[in-house]
Amino acid sequence: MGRAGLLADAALIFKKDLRIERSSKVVTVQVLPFAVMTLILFGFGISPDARVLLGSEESRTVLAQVTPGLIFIAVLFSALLALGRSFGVESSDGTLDGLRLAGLDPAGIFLGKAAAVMVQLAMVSAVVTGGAFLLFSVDVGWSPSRAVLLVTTVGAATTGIAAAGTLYGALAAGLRVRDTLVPLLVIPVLAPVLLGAGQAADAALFGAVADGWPWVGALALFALVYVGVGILSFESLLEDA
Amino acid sequence: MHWEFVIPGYLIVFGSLATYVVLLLGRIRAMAQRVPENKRSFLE
Amino acid sequence: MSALTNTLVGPSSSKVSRVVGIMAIIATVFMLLLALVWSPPEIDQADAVRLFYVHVPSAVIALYVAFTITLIGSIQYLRKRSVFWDLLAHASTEIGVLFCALVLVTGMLWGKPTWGVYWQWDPRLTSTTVTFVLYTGYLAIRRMDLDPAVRSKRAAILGIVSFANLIIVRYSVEWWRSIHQSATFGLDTQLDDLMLFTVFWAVVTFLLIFTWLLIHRFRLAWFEHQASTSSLDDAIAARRAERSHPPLAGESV
Amino acid sequence: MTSDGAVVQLTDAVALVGGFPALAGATLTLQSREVVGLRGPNGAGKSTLLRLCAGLVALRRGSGEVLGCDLATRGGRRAVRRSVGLLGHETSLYDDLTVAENIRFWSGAHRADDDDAGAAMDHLGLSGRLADVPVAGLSAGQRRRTAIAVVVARRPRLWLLDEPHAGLDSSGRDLLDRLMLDAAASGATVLVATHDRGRIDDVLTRCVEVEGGMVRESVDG
Repeated sequence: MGRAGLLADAALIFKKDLRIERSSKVVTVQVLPFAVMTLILFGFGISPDARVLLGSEESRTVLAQVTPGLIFIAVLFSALLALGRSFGVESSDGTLDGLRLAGLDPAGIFLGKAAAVMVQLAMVSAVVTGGAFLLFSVDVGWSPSRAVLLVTTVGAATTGIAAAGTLYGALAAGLRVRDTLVPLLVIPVLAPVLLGAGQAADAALFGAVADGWPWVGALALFALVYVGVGILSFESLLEDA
Repeated sequence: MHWEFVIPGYLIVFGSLATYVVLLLGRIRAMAQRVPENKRSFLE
Repeated sequence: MSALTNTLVGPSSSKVSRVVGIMAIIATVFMLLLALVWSPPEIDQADAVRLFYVHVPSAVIALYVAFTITLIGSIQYLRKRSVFWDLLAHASTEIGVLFCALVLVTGMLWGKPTWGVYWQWDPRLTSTTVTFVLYTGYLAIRRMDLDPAVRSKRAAILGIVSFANLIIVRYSVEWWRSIHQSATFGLDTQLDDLMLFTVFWAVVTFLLIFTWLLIHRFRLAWFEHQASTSSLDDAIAARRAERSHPPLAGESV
Repeated sequence: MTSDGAVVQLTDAVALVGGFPALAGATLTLQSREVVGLRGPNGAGKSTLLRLCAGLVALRRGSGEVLGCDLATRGGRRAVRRSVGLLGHETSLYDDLTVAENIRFWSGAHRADDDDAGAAMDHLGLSGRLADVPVAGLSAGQRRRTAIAVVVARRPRLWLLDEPHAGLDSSGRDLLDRLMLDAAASGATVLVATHDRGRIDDVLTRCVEVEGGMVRESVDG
């Protein structure tokens, strides 16, 4: 199967997963509110009145200060739900057998599913980021370079999360304990993403923009590694014999 | 100085290793009874 | 004594493992004397430095030896589909996770007198923790109720990817910490010759212990494998016996 | 294709499901244009036999060849999948997609013709109001019709049907019987696991009994 076949298969799976989302709206009406609720819980857990001193005069609320990290923690937890959904639709009623029988390129299936998860996560990230700015009253002096850094960070991070998550979702596919096993497998793997995205977003919001780009590079590298590993290993992962 | 950290540390390390060894040998003995004599050796 | 020997050796003895075992015991006694009696306290850390002599070798075993064997075993299993490499990878990971836990415990015990707190966001301690969870996931996959061949294959893929993760986690955590704290928390440890020799000897001792454990853990895995395959013929016979009645000539349905 | 032209050729095939030998020595030969019934009690190994022929289960011992593909090799199992149509207990349909969306997706995945998909929908009476109903809202029989339409649209060379009559009404059963006959007439082969008696016997060329993971060869239907 050539490259055209791979991309065609990926597009087929991608469209199918988004169409399922369009009619079931699981991510829109369940995962998204969950993500927003997580933000509100951060407000409950971390006192909204606590402040950190920035100098002799200036201070900022703790919540605003840690916003970069909180955004991606909320995105990470939401990703676990989105991944559970992505493999949930494949585990019911023998559809995974159906995909095997169709002889679709496994790498195409991986790319299609990862891309669909990525699009959904990007949507969640956008809402979470906006919500965090509103709820935590983040006061940022906006500039185009900061915005570009933040958007790129979100893009690279969600791509990495989607690629690694899809790989690990397939590793646990067909297991009765999938829902509990995937978080155990994926969270340590995604720890560097949380770390890098947090640093990059911190640079975008409060620090020097230039400090953020190396982290975005690391996130992109992570995403690239996992897209590669997924493409290479999906064939033997889907093959159950 | 600091022996109150050193002693528990060594106890934990060698205690865990010893416990693991005992459990491992117990499991091997239990398992060996379920494997016929002629199939135990790895090098055939 | 013979009862003890029997328990220790029993069905799991072999000439090699017995020699390794005896060497490991002798080395351990010598190492304990070196580490706790003969070697002097360090200038800054005083006797806390003695925790190094178990912390460092545990880290060497877990992070450099055990998980590397997991990686090699996983690659070889995917290439050759040989049971040997699969079982070796499993055995090595389990022992690696054990040593990983020991690294964390000894690291924290060393941290309290040295840093004043049990937990510092020290790059090595942090990345070791993530690695520990990473390989716990590998062991969880090995425990799944799956077709053995499928399980081995998934575990092998996980074994390879986990090693890549180990490296990614390691570097990202180090980079992350290097931005925030320029000062290292390790203090400048002053080791004299005897102390260096003690560290060296402890590493040798732990390698012997690891080898002995690996041989025996592999043997257990091998027995488990043999027990499950020896039953395949029986299982087929039992399955065939489920037929309620023998076929009758000219029987129609 | 084997020299004697057999579509399916199994000899002492053993296949494991989760370590259990669900097939414990199956010997079976199917020729082109045959419609063969599989009978046997629950848990006899009928489904595993069908999944083995579809290339979804590995051949552990013995030999097996389907449509010229060797079931013992991974490449062979992968190659055979595209030419067989398997209808299992599970219908391989996405609950959240409509009937038409499911059929279109699976036809696309199988690289089947769009016209064939449309024709199959018409044929199984799914073109009207039902086409836009999500599969989750279908009755068991309608769901099965949809799954059958997916198989029909692919024009497989070997049909592997696992109790396909379950949940179908009598017109659905007649339709299915006719589909099997048409498939055989056009050169395909049908292997169908069924508990039905009576009408279906007219469709079947012969019957094979499965029990204890073994196949009792060719008892006249």
